[in-house]
Amino acid sequence: MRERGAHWPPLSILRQGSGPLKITLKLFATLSGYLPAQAHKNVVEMEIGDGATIGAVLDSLGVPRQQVHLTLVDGLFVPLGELDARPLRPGETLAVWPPVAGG
Amino acid sequence: MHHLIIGAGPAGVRAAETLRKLDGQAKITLIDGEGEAPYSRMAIPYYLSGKIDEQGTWLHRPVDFYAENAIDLVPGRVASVDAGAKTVTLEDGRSLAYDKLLLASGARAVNPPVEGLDGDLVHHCWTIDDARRIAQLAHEGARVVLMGAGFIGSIILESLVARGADLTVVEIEDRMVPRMLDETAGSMLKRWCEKKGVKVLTSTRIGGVYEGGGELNIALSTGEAIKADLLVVAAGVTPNIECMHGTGVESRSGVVVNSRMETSLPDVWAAGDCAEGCDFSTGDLSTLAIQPVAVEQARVAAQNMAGIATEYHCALPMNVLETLGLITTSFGKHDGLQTGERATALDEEQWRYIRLEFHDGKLIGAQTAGHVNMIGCLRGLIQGRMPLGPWKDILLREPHRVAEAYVDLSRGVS
Amino acid sequence: MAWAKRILRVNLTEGTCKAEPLNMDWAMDYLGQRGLATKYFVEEVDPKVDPLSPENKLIMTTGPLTGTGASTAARYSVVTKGPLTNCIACSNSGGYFGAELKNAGWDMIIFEGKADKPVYLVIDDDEAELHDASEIWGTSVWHTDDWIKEKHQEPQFQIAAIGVPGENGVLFSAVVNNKHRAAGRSGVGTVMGSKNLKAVAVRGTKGITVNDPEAFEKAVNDAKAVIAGNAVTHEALPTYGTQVLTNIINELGALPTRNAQDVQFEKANDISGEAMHEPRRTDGKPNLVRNAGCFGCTIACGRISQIDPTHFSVKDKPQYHHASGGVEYENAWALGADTGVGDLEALTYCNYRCNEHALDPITTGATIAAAMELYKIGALTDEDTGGIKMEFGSAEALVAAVDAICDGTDFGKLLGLGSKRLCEKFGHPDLSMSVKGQEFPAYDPRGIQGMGLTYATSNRGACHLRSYTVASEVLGIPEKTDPLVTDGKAGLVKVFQDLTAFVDSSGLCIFTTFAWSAEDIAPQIDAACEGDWSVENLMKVGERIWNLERKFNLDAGMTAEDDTLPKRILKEAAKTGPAKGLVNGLDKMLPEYYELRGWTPQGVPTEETLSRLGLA
Amino acid sequence: MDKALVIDVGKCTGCRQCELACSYEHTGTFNPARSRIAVFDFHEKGRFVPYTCTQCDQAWCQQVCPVGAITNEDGVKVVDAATCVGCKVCTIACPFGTVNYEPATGKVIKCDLCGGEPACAAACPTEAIVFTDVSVQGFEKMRAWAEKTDTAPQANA
Repeated sequence: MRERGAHWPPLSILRQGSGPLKITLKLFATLSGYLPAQAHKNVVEMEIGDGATIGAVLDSLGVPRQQVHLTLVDGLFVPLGELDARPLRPGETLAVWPPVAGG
Repeated sequence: MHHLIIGAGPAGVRAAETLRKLDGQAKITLIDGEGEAPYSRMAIPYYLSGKIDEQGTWLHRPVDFYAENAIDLVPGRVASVDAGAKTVTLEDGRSLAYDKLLLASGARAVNPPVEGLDGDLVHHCWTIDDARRIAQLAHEGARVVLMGAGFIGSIILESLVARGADLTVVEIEDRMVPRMLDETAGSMLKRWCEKKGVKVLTSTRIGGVYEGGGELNIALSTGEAIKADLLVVAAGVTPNIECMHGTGVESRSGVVVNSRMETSLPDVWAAGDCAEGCDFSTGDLSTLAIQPVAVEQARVAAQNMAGIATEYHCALPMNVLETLGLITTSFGKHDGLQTGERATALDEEQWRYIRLEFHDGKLIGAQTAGHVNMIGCLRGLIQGRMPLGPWKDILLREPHRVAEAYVDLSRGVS
Repeated sequence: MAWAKRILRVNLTEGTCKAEPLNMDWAMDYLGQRGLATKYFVEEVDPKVDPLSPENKLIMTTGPLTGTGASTAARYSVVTKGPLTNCIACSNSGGYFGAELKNAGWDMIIFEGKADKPVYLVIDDDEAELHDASEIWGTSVWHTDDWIKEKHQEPQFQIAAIGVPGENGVLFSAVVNNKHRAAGRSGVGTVMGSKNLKAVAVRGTKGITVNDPEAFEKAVNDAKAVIAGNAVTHEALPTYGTQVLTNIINELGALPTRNAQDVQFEKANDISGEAMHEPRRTDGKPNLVRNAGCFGCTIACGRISQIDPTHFSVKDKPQYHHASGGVEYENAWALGADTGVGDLEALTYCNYRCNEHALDPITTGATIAAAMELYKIGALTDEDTGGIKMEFGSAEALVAAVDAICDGTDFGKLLGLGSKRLCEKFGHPDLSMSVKGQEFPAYDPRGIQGMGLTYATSNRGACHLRSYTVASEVLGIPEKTDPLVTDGKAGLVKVFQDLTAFVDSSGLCIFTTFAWSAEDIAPQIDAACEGDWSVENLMKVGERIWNLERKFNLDAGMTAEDDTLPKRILKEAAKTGPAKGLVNGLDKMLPEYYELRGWTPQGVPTEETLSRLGLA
Repeated sequence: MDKALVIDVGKCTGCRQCELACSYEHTGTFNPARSRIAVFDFHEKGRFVPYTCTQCDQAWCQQVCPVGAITNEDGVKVVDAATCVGCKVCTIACPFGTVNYEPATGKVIKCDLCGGEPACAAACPTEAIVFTDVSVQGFEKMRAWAEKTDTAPQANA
């Protein structure tokens, strides 16, 4: 588990690569409090630096990693171990949940 | 400072105990008219039924409670009081001076005007000594007649049955416990007793009692006569206030007290069965002769005697009674007001009954049979004068939800 | 110990109630509740029985842990032959009823025959008596609950009842206890209605003991600590309930939408667990009032909601303005996504009505969804619907349709058949999203492949609660598997089925398994009950129960051909999301599953399997 | 009494673990019917209210007991079952209804705080019931409710 401070401030990471790109970010359940103010109902469209990883995006919003449990990119599962290796591509949707269950 | 307390029943003892807590130095004297270790009448039925021994009826154990708390227990009966000289004279001629006097002399059982109630086979069931005598006579199979099915009669009824007596109850009124229960509950209790093998004759008067050949012949108003080995008379009690005669104290059936339990005489207080104070249900004066009121009045009187001005906001009549396993209670104005509203729910098969009396959106009285759960809430609702709000309509339909109403009104945040 | 060791046999035809000792030999093989009641059932009832005939029986049953201090030990089940499925039915419920029944000293009640007029059963500890229900026949569960308490002056009664649909033969009637907890599926309430049995009221004060109190206390406290230390059971479920799944499953492309024509619902977030917390625009209050626990539950996932009093569904109906059970994930999906309705308040109203009248909200919603598709293609007309415009997405149509079922209108009676019989009647059997007559729940098997096998092989018709592979395929519990592949799912389904069968037989809630492994559960059962209740034995008990249920269904006339899925799931690919282009690969999973089960390729347990499990 | 049971109604989920723990502690069986704490379910308000004795200062139960079976031990009112004769006077005197008669034993029962480690608080999964310092605000609030129904003789001094 990383300390949040290791990536703080995260702007340098967001700006790496060739330029900004747009993704859709969805944070659900107790994570919704980490969404930027312009978010509407758990969803926000945001610009990130080219090559920014899932981990970097979450860090930039201050989402505690220990609360990140289920991560989907366009509905496909991304294992926790790959969050810092998986760069987001333009137009992708990143959806993240804390530990949850259902019935 | 000398606090003198006449009477060593629950009221007297509670007062003495309260005074001692408030004043470590004062002299406290408790005059015990029965010459027994102070005991509780409430416990007599359990002594009679064999559930406890005599010690189990004592008000405080261990025995050295009084010595430890420097409360002088003086055996003797008070003959007279001189409120001017501030002295009390005992029947044996001794005289005791006091600074402050509490009359907690209680009440005694009375006989109705019936011939033959002075024999050896006829006893009250009021004192521990009465109980001892009854215990000797009410053996397995003994034919016992109980005169009166009031509160006391109904509470000792169980003990007599527990002793194996063949019991007949004779009651003048048309139902059992007429002052506490209505027609429905009182009749239910009668049927209950009959189901348990007790003969209950209501609307019946004992005309005369005749002893002969070691047994009693008891003539009934119905024309019948029954034979018995023992007659227990439980026909009511009267306050013990004779010792106050000549003092000029204001009295009716008991010695009249105000909200601080003061009598009309300076430095004389009264509490318990001998006191006649404000009745919560009627606002009038009355003697309630019940344990909870006696001890509460005693505590208030003691606080005032110790100089802590304390008010008692009227006594709430309330009773609980277990008769052969059927538990009945009554609270407050259990027969209601003409201008009020009433809810009843009766389940004959389950031996359960509840009746609530409302006035002005509040509960003013209640009686129950067969209910034990959270029954004290009835007191809380009545004496707390809690506005019932929407619960009144619910309780009018479903009176058995009274505990729920109480919890919602007192703890629920609506 | 733990078991009351006593059952109550109620012969409704004769009007008699008799106590008998529990068969402890069977208890050692089947534990309790689901397993043990099924054993009694198959021993006593002809598998070919007409579910709605007096010859069918209905068993209300607790588990050995029910009513003890173990977390979630609230459960009871209703076991019978289901009229919706013609299979063995076992529906499980929480609330306070089961624990009260156990505390009255009963492991189960076996109802047999049929009363000649409506009755309800009252149990007061040892005493059990049938009473005339003519005054409450034709009234709702809610009214029945109030009426019985008032009639008997007993606010402490715990009551399980059916509503009007159950009396009238609506095939998916539930048994509802405590006004909002349901033994929901397969039409168990319809069987109750067919027996003229309106309700069971129970008061228990006897006390429940366990075999080894010291060991039990330790096992229970250890297990409670696991729940308290688990983020799912300690935070997510109490806060969002099962409803937290709506957005997840939608993102995954596995939220069946508009009768499973689509796999994603554009208004999913409007009906989600998150939405239930949002202050409403009208009155500034959220839909959700609070979370609630069943008896002994230290998770408390239950939803208590209050409908916006200005909402069209309740505007003129103050009787629905109070708080009551809110939507859970399955209900929100069935009444919402599956009908295309994104109006949370409308769903909550429909959920209230399902509770009020004891309807299975999954089948209710899915049947309405099927009716909407029939309406869309013109197979169902305004004449059939009594003028209700059954359009996907119409909250008004949804509300009117649910009301129609509750009120028993002509259209309500049609819907009361369930989607399979409805779609057959109108000539489009493939539009029913059901297996063995029972509608599948809120996971589309194209997006979560393992659930396809779960539905196809479930012994009570399509159901998620027979092997909840979602836990693994989506949530990573106990380990993450890929929802889009079929590999390994046969084994996963078998393990989940066996595990669930024994948990359902214990008195515990299956939701504990989000935190508990079998190793957390076994010591609690082992300490409470005499006998050997190791993980190994419990898994074998689970397998035995599964095969017993299977055998009953085969004897009832079911074949391997019934282990299938709706054509849409097998032939029409998902249009969007990660599963886009995929159908369910049941044909790849089923043969492997049969083999792992020790069944023939025709899905019949081999002699060897049966004898290994003591079922020969 | 330094510590008391402080009940936060808003946190109660109605799971009744407190009743289970209380009955188990006092009777050795799981039996909510014999619990000294009861959870009231106000379903239509979406509210659960755990309810038990607040160990009130007035101690009505103790005052009226005719045989001294109820004692005050550091503020905790405790029933001595051996002394109790089952007369039930305390059950009508307690205006909170938190002393109850048990026909099964012929004695009255009430909360005794389990001798200083209340089982209900230990079992509560949501901290709706905590055993804590009396200075905590919640307790004062609870006491205030209790005093609304206070029928005590009022001391003026």
